[in-house]
Amino acid sequence: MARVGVFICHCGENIARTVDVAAAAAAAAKMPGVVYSADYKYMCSDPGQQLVRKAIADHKLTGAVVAACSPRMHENTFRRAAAAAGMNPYLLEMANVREHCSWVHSDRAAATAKAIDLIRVMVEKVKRNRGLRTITVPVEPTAVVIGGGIAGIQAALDIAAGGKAVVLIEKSPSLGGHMARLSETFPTLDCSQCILTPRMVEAANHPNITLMTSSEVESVGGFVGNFEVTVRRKARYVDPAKCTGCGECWSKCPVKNIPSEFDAGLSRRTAIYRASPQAVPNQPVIDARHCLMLTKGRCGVCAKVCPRGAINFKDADELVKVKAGAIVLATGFELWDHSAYGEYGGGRIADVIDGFAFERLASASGPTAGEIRRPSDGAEPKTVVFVQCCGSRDEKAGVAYCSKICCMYTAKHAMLYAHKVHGGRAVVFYMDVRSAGKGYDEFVRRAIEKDGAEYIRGRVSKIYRRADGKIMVRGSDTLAGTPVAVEADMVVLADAVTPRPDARTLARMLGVAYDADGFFSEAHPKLRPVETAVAGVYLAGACQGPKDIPESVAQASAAAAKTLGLFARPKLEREPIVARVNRITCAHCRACINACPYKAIEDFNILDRSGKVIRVVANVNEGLCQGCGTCVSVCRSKSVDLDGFTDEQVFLQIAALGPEESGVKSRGSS
Amino acid sequence: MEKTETIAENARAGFEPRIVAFVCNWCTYAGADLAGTSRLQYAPNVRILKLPCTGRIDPLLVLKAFEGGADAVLVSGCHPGDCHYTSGNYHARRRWSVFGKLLAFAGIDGRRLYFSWVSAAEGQKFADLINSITKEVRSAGPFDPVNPARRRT
Amino acid sequence: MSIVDAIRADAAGLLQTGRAKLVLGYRNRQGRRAPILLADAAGADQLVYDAECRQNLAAYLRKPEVRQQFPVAVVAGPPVMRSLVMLSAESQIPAGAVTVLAVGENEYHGALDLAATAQLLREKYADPAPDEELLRRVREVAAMSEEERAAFWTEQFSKCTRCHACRSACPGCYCQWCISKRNVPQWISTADLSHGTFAWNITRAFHHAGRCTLCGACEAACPQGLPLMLLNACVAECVEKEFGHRTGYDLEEKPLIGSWRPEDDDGFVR
Amino acid sequence: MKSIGYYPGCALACSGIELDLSIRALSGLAGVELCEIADWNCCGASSAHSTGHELAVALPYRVLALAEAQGLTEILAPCASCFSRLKGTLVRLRRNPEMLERMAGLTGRACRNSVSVVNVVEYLGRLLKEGLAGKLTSPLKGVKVAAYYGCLLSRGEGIVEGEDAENPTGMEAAIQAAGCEAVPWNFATECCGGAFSLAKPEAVVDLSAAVLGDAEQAGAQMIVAGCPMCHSNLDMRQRAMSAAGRRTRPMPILYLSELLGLAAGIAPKTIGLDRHFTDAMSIAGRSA
Repeated sequence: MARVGVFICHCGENIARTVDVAAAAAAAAKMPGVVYSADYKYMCSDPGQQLVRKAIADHKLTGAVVAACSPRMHENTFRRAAAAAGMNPYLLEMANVREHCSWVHSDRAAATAKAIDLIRVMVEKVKRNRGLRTITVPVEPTAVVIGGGIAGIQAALDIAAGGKAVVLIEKSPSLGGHMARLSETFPTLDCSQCILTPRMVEAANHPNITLMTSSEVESVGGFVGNFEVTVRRKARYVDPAKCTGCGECWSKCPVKNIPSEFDAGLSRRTAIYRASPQAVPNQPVIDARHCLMLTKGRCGVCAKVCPRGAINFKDADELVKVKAGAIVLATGFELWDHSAYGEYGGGRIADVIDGFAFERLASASGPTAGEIRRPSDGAEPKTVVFVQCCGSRDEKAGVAYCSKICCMYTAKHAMLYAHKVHGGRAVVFYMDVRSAGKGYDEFVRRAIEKDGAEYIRGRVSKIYRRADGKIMVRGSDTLAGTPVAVEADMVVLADAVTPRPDARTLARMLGVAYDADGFFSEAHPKLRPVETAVAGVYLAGACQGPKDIPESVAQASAAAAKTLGLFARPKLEREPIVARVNRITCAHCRACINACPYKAIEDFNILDRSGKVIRVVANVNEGLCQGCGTCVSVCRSKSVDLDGFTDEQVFLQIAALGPEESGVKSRGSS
Repeated sequence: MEKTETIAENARAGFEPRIVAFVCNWCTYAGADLAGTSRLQYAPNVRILKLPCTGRIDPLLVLKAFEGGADAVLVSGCHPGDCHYTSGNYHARRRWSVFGKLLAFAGIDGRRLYFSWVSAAEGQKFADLINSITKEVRSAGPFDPVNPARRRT
Repeated sequence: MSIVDAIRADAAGLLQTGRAKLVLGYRNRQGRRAPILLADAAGADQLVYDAECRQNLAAYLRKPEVRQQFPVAVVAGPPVMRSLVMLSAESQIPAGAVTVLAVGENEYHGALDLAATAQLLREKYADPAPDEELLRRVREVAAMSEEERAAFWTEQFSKCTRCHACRSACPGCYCQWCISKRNVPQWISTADLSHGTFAWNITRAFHHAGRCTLCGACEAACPQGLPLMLLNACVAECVEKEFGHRTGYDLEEKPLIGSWRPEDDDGFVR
Repeated sequence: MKSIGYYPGCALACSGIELDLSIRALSGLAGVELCEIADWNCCGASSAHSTGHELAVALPYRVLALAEAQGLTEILAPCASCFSRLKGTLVRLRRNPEMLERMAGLTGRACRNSVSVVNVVEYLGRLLKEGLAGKLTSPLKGVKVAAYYGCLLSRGEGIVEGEDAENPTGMEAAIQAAGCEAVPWNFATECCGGAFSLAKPEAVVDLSAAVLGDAEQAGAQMIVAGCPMCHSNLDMRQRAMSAAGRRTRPMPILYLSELLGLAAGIAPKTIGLDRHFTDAMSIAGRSA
């Protein structure tokens, strides 16, 4: 005979405000099989869990239903409490009366009736729950880190320092990401490359790190502890084993007019090139779209001049399979394309540039060797206007969120400009200055007070180029309450930080959720900011949301810690939700074998005593089964069932919602 | 004219449809969670039954739900390509495609059975979906699975 | 030699040589066609074949008394041949267990193994002529208003006594533990006949999605005259239109329900 | 297009008569009949919506209801202000069926809101596409033209359709069809001063002079406009601009329909080119 306990949580006021918890507890007490029911203000708190543990022991419960928040939030908490009280954790279920009820309804009577229904459904289910034993699987102690920017580098180094193997995958030919393109960093103004390049080299040389540049993830299979990542290593046309990085090839390449991605189009590169002089690995690749040999079949100058014979025009993409126990996503960000703003010139004015272009102008290794020169004519701009929130906080044409880093880097830009162009005028248009962070507000004050940046609070309404070459910036000064117009020589737009467009494809491969803007979703916004909802997949850096360097590094180290924590155990416990075949009734039609996404079902021979096969049936390999239940639905004779979600349980749940049971008031049906 | 009258009748009789929603754990259940955390209000007529994957949602469960007194059934899971189990939703989609047409041919009103993709990020879609389904089922009136031709009175 | 004479000769030959221990065929019984399980070559002249032979003899292959006599031979027109190929694809026929006495349209193709049968079907019977009368009836029902259609089927299903003759007549219904027999939990209600009859008839039709050869044996077997072929044809049309699937032509055929393509119909999903 | 409903509004009978003349001439050439709505009333323009919301909807509503009752399905409102009021009302009623009922009670006229409204740029674009382009002889080949939209032909969500509010291009296409060169410039959607023409003429002189100045800097030999208000501000205020020291050289201001009329070889006086405050006939002289 079932002895079920029902525990109803008020969640402070979150549930109790809309659901009459006392009435629900009273109704639950009357449900068949329920021997104990109680409500409590915070069931997840220590005294709340105590209450659950005590009731399990005192009332010799054979099952428990906690009516509270979503099981995603606290199922583990309560199952652990049940286990502590000596009950098999899989005999505890949660009724989601917060996310699915009290938070989405306002009519108290209807919400209470629905909550009682949801509880009844789970009481019926729990009565047929079996005490399941967790399944253990071995963990492959190798991490795949996707993205070779500062977040990916940091995560890889930390995991490697923990003694575990890392495969670091970078899409472009060089490590370093956006940080390698920055001039100096706020709030200390230390040189970005000076602090980053040693890390890049360390990552490339670390014995525990396998570096795969020019590589992209093609597909991901498996699950926590046992992922299989297929990586496409793109053709580089240069043999890394032979190339010494001497530079003969790129100095002789006849195609010299390709806008440099690294320099935001402010300089030109050749078809065989390295991203920058500090590139790691410091070996060139051939850009197949521009190479004359690869597009037209004639040229081959680089091959002729290479003293090591490293050029290989027949190089092809290669698929590499990597087995990994954990994956760290560090795919970073890119800047919003301001050509969507027609009023700012629609991207057609050469001297209206984005933040990265300014970084390259200000960088000692940049196209102007650190002198601020405007792109159109190379003249030194005497007046520069910086426009914050370009695309950010604009639901209509841009993105709704604040990009977080622009206030700081704009202050830095204004400061660098003041340092480099004496007597120059820096004007900053802003909506608010958001400079929370250690030393951050002081930094902005310094830009204003010491370096004389003119801060104007207001939006820019129009930017256009006058016939005399001046860039006119019109906007409003909302503190003075007047329209303003500035005659500028150059304009720097602080474009919004956006996720990479192909991040969604990667998220889909992994089953990782992403928000409406395309940033990867963390498992819990407060308590699990580094994990995703997919076990064994962690987040680092701006792929999860706009972040500056110290935040990216901190999250990367956290992701590394999570990975090392996972690898600390040789075996992993897994939910025992697996399918089972009834060998007596199985007709061996093989529908389940065909349908299983994991190839976890195979033929099984039933032998007689002499060893002769008398029947063949289907059989589930529980190590491979992931518990989706697809086999259950294709089985016509209902000979497969899924632990934890058996047909019988679902039937009882459905019946618990029947007319005589259901709380939906229906005079029409009475 | 006839349809308007039915709606009016149902409204007079205070008919509140019972909608059973079979949803997958990874997308639509999480989408409904998101509707909750976003405090999006929707009709209280739906009861969610969670299964691991749409692949587990046997079309015959729909018959069972009708038999159990549901006025409508919603089956919902991850968008194509997003399945946590890689292909459970593709299997499900093919079954529903056939099963939906069979049920319609056998005289089950189209307003009784709904299929949808609701991702973990689509709280708003979930709330809107429940509201529109509730409205449609209200117009269809109570359902008698024993005798689909007659509305239950 | 007439078709019937050829069948008789082959049947006798197979039994005599022991290449078949049983021949499943048709005979005349009081002016109607009835199945016969022939073990003795001497009885071969009882065998007949004409358009009246509606019963799908492939259905006998699930019976233990037949399975014990493997190898057997089956007299089969194109729909029955397709059933045999389907059963083989679903691993219900052991290799070499069945020889097909393949009767085509006005033609006898001889005694074939299943691979040759599948090839014959692909080459000569890939596009069976549609049953115009059946399609007309389907369209008639489809054209009804929702209310009319519901009323029509309510009336039809109310005749069902759940004798399961349809199941017995169908070769695809080989599950020893049919869903209708399962009682823990109970899929098809027996408590309330109306619930159960609806569930049974829909379930039966759905379980044959992508597997039914439209042989007509189920409807012919129904003592209450339920128009089961309407449901079968509705499913078959959907399966062919949406997924380009026709069963029974390929021994390696993958089940329709249990496989998928990314470009499958998505229009009905909200 | 065989025929289209026609709503001239007040401007086309007086200050903007060149727009009326040129549209009628082009429509005649293209074989499109303009069916003037019988008993049309004021659209409300800028004064009604500063007086009351209901009034601002009721006036255009009556016009839409009349057009519908007269069997028209589509009406051309050449004046940008009339277009904005009529189309704006139509869009608003579409989003708010309740208001449709209220308006029916208020005006005593039922309306299903079935009529659509097109502006002068859309209309001329369609004429060109449906064969007018073939009748243009491009006597103005190579003349540099700045296309001036102002506010009402570029903005209004759901009102001006198929144009980027910040970078509209419909007029440029027509200018090119006339064989002229559309110059890129900065002030295509700037404000001309609008209805301040009467209340604060000095503001209009200031704003309109800036528009002319930018066009000139961009190398334009004339400006083409679509809106009678813009046209009168840019055309009529040029003397005041000179007096204020803002301008020295005159700049001809043509309606888009006038430009196309000239390109089609219609006599300048037929399309009212002699009625401008700032000489435009010299442009015609170039073409002669």
